[in-house]
Amino acid sequence: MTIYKPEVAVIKRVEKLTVTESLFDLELLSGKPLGHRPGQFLELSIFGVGEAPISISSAPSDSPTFQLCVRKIGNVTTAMHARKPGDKVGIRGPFGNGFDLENFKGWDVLLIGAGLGLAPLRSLIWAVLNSRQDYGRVFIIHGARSPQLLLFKEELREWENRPDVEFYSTVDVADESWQGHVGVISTIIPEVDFDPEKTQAVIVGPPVVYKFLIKELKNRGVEDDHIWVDLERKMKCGVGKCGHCQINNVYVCQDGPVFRYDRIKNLPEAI
Amino acid sequence: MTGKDLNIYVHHVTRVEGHGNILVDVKNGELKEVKLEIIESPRFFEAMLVGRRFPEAVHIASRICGICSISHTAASIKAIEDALDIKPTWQTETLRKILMEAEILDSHALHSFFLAVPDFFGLPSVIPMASTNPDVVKTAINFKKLAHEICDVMVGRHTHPISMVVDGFTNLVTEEQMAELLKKIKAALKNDVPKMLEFFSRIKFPDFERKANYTCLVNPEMYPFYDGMIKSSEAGVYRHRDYRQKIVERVVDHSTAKHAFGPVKPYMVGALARFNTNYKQLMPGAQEAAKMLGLEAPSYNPYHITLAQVVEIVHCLESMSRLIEQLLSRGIRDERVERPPLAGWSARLPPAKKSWGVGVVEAPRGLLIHEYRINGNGTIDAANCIIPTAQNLANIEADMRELVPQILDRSKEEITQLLEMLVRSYDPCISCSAHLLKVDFVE
Amino acid sequence: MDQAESRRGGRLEKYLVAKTSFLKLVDEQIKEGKEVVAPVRQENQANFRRIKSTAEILWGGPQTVVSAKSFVFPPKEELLNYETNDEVRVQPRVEAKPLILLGVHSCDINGMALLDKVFTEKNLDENYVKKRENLTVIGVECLEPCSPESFCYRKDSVLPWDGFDLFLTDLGKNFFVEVGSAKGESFLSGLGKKATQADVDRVKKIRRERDAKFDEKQRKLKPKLSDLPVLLKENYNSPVWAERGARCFGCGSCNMVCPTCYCFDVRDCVELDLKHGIRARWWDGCMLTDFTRIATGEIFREDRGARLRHRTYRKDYYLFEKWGKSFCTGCGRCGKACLTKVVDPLDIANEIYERSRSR
Amino acid sequence: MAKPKVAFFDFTCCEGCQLTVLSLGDKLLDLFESVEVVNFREASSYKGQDYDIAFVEGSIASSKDIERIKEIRKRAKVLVALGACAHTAGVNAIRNFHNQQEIRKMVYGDKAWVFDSILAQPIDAIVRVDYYIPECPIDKEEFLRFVSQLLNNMKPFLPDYPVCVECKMKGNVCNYHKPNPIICLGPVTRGGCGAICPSAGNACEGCRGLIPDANLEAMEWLLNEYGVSAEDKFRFYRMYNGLMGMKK
Ligand SMILES: Cc1cc2nc3c(=O)[nH]c(=O)nc-3n(C[C@H](O)[C@H](O)[C@H](O)COP(=O)(O)OP(=O)(O)OC[C@H]3O[C@@H](n4cnc5c(N)ncnc54)[C@H](O)[C@@H]3O)c2cc1C
Ligand code: SF4
Ligand code: SF4
Ligand code: SF4
Repeated sequence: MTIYKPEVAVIKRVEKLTVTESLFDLELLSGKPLGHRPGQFLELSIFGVGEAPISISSAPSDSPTFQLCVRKIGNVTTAMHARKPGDKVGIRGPFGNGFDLENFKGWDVLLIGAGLGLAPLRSLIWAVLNSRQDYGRVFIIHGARSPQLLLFKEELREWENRPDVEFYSTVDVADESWQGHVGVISTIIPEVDFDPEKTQAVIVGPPVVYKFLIKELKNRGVEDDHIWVDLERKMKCGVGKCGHCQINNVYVCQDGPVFRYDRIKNLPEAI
Repeated sequence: MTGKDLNIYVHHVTRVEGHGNILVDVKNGELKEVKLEIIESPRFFEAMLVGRRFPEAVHIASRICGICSISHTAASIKAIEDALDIKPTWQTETLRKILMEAEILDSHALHSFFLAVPDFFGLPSVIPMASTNPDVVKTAINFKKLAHEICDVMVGRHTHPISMVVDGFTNLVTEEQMAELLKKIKAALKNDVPKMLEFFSRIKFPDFERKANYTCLVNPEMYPFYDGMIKSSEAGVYRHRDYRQKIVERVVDHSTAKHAFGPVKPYMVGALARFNTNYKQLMPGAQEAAKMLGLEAPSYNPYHITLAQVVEIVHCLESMSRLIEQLLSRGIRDERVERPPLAGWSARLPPAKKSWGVGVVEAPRGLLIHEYRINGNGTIDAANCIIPTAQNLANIEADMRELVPQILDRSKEEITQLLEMLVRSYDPCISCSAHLLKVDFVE
Repeated sequence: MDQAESRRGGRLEKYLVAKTSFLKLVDEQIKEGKEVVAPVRQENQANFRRIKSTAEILWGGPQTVVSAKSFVFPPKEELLNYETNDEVRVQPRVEAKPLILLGVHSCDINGMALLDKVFTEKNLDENYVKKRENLTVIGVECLEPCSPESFCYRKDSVLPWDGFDLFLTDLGKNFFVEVGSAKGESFLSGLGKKATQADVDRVKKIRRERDAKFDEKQRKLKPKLSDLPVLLKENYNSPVWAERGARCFGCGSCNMVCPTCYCFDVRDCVELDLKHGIRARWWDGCMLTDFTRIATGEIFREDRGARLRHRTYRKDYYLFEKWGKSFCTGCGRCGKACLTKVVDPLDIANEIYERSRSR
Repeated sequence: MAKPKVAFFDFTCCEGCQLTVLSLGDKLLDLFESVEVVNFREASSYKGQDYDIAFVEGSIASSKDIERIKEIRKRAKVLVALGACAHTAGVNAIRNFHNQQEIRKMVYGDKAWVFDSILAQPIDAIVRVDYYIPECPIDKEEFLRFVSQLLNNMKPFLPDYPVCVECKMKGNVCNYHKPNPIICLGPVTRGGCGAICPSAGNACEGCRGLIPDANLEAMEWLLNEYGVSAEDKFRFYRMYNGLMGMKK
């Protein structure tokens, strides 16, 4: 057993979410639970094609099944989209630190997911909602480029309808079907009625959004050490050797992908 | 027989290297026109060499042809060495001889098995034979693999050799590597040659004879590919530097490749010309092979070029073994220290120099001549290259002219087939000569 | 040397062995079929190659083009092979066979000692570790600088800190042999005699002289070695990076030759049947454009200056700070390999130091 | 899954790349197993006009060529430029720097007018090219990797790093460091050949084309350091990268 040998996992179910994203339910062939934390990721192997880091999108409580939400963009992700239930793929991990729920217990939590960022955030959302009593107010803020690109539409509706969740949603560009807020995700922050003193904020999204969202949160008075970000970099090994994911002196795959903002704000390469 | 009209036009003859068309026009039983059109876009290599320093010229010259790039490299190097008055060492020349023979092996294996054989099985290509005659295909692949390995080890690669340069090699094979190659060559002689001979002795070649003028290198020491005087049935034996008086090139309208005459009549170069001329110098196994194949010297049947190639495959394997054994018995020395080969940007002209030189070798398809004029900075001022296929073109047309009336009673398909096979048997390399062939019958 | 001694919690054995008998021992091992790799001359430089006799060995300079790391972390290394018919069969590949690495200079021994740290930290890398365990490292002391580019003395790397099995010092007729491990001890198979205090003193004297010579001949490092992390940290925005970056090819030569660069790429290769294949890692380099390029096309460290800074920071700041040792052992290979003369870590440190003082 | 239909076409070139395919050895049989070769004039008389993947070798060098390549583009789902001549116009581009009338005369004398010829151009000067397999001639391993990745629905891997990377992996003494330095285009030329020329003791002549972000300013600096004349530079840049020399 080396750190580079994947375990075989079986695809149980595939659900198409949008034109480019699908949700895959998997289980390890061994039947063992994956044992992950929200916010952790896997190295997904398609043999003959390669490996790619993918966040675990489901909450640990769904074990032994776990879910990956994959956007079709390159070799591995395209090959994954060609797989059907019953097909076997390789899995290494879980890797990375993930979210430590202890940091949020007793706090109001503001969970911001931009675009595909909702995929990893979803594992945290469900972990929080599954022990809802441990937290104060729960805010979920989601943004997508257009209504067609919304992920997990049913769950979005469920969260929206839950009395114990304050839900906000926006699209960059609307169509007729869209009744809600229009504008990039950072424009929604001023409308959210949260108490900066009591809130831990989590941001997950593509590289471009962090700068703007952090600025908005700080405008509202959220302290740096109450902001959490989930960063993405190129990765080849996932285990802190290959060097690709380094941001100055931190390794995204070892020290992250989840970082408390005050700990990386001085890293010029981070945000 | 009287009154037959026939118009054949074969567009892009296949299984030859490059592009050419065959055109035959018979009116009222009378042969009006026979042409081998060469329609490859002209490449202007002679012009491309002008203004280049001599070490670069060698690498550009190699790109004239992907199948006989070692021959072009050798001819280019020899022309430069002739101009600069450089006499390479015995070791360098021996290594070059081995490389030339490896190229002959590869090229002949490609032609005889992959390009010529399918005709005798009524197949469009060798691809279906991979399942019908796997053994034969395997044998051919083995020969090609061996030839490639020899070149890879010795000069970096087979197509467009890298370390074969003026006055030596930029990278030298080791004795271990040569010994390893020797083992493999001997294994091929033992295992693959009998299979090849058995296979080819069963093939029936078309009957057709036309005595041609045969031209090739001659050398008292060995069956020559790398070095020798030129011998022509029309012009006799002469030195390489005199080729301009003996070979006349003419531009013809229907061909982007020039036609060559020696000096008046068409002539044939290549495996059969060499076989007919130098038969006695073939290695014993090769002579034996010729007997098995029923090929006697001289043979005036141009379809026998393929058989002569098979004989040369055997000869090259034997000759390479002998050359490697000689090399190993003397030991391979790294001569680069005392005698740095002339390669790369920093290569400077040696002091003694003539202004022009000629290099002649036997490429797989026959006599290959490069001639350069070099100026004081080591830059090429003028270049002339005479390619084997260009020399054969006029002779192919002469063959066709004699053949067509003999077979006019056959069906158009058969005639076309025999003409294509004739052209193919010359193994024309059209990208060399400019590029290939098409047969068109006009009825 | 003293560090290794203290790390092992005791004194290392030291012997005096006649050169001829030591070399004979190695030649016998070769005859028995053991694989021995040592620096041999290659054109006007050198390289590690498998040798057939100790006569081939090039002792001292010039430096080998590529460091000894290739034997623990090869340019291309298979990690897995697999077969995907009905069942998926995945075989991890860990190739390691005993190898004697002879004539290794301190900069490379220290390089391996540093790699030992990163490859065993947290997620132990078996592919590296198994090769490392199979290696017998016999170092040799440099008594002359091996190249004009080297600056090992400035990086406290003229002697190995750790990571060798035997270490030889040329005393003319004899080798002074320091044992670094039990494997080294058994390799010696009782050859020679224990070194006396006089021998030890003699070596000490040689080393003092050598230090003086190196101090004179090797280029100076203007800042203090231990100040490098802070110096670099304070000069993140120095114009040095952009200026040197403008002339950098981004060719990665500096990464390839370095004894402590260990980044890699992982790719799959599959047969035409699409069923059999391998996964392998190749050397990669932080100076190459693609190093941080992701599927969406974004490049996180786009300009060459920033990449050059990252490379320099890894050696003399990030990893230095983390492990307490500079990750540049001063072998000088990168400075030599860099055709446009931009990467030399000593030059960079000096330039930054000068510029920050004149500010 | 049906085997994809594959066709090979050649334009102005030495056909060394097609020959490299025919010289794949045992892998040639695997290739015939995994694809259906419908057009391969060099090796086959069968001229299929229905194909998925077209491998195109050679440069465009006559007006007839232009028509032919457009036709091929129309039929092919995937068009691959095979080798340097198709990729950068290769050595054929050398002639573009000569006076065209003069060179025709030089070769064909007063019959020069008979022949249709235009400046040598890469395939993508005329039609869209989906993928490139560079090098003169192509590398067997790279070709096989390309085909298997294409069959596997992948974007084929083409290194963006320069030749120096593989040259160093091989442990070569750099051409610039030899006692008689050899001018080498390795630092700006796309890797993937295994540094085959430097490893055989020669310069990298740039046959794989420039890397996307080649630092030509650094190249200038380097060549000036070695005292290379402008004339030598241009000649060298123009072995395979005609356009590169024209930039300056
Ligand atoms: C921690 C982390 C979590 C991620 N979670 C998800 C997720 O849940 N869903 C999802 O669809 N995508 C996710 N991504 C992005 C995803 O990894 C890339 O889109 C994917 O690697 C593309 O691989 P490919 O083989 O399809 O593309 P190619 O471009 O063919 O990839 C080549 C290689 O480059 C590397 N690479 C390329 N892009 C990226 C990237 N953006 N990030 C990291 N490595 C990259 C990979 O090692 C990959 O093997 C995540 C990335 C990271 C770092
Ligand atoms: S950074 Fe340069 S000098 Fe330092 S160890 Fe690496 S290659 Fe040697
Ligand atoms: S610093 Fe020098 S050696 Fe390193 S990538 Fe740049 S040019 Fe190449
Ligand atoms: S020889 Fe050429 S390719 Fe090799 S390292 Fe030197 S410059 Fe780069």
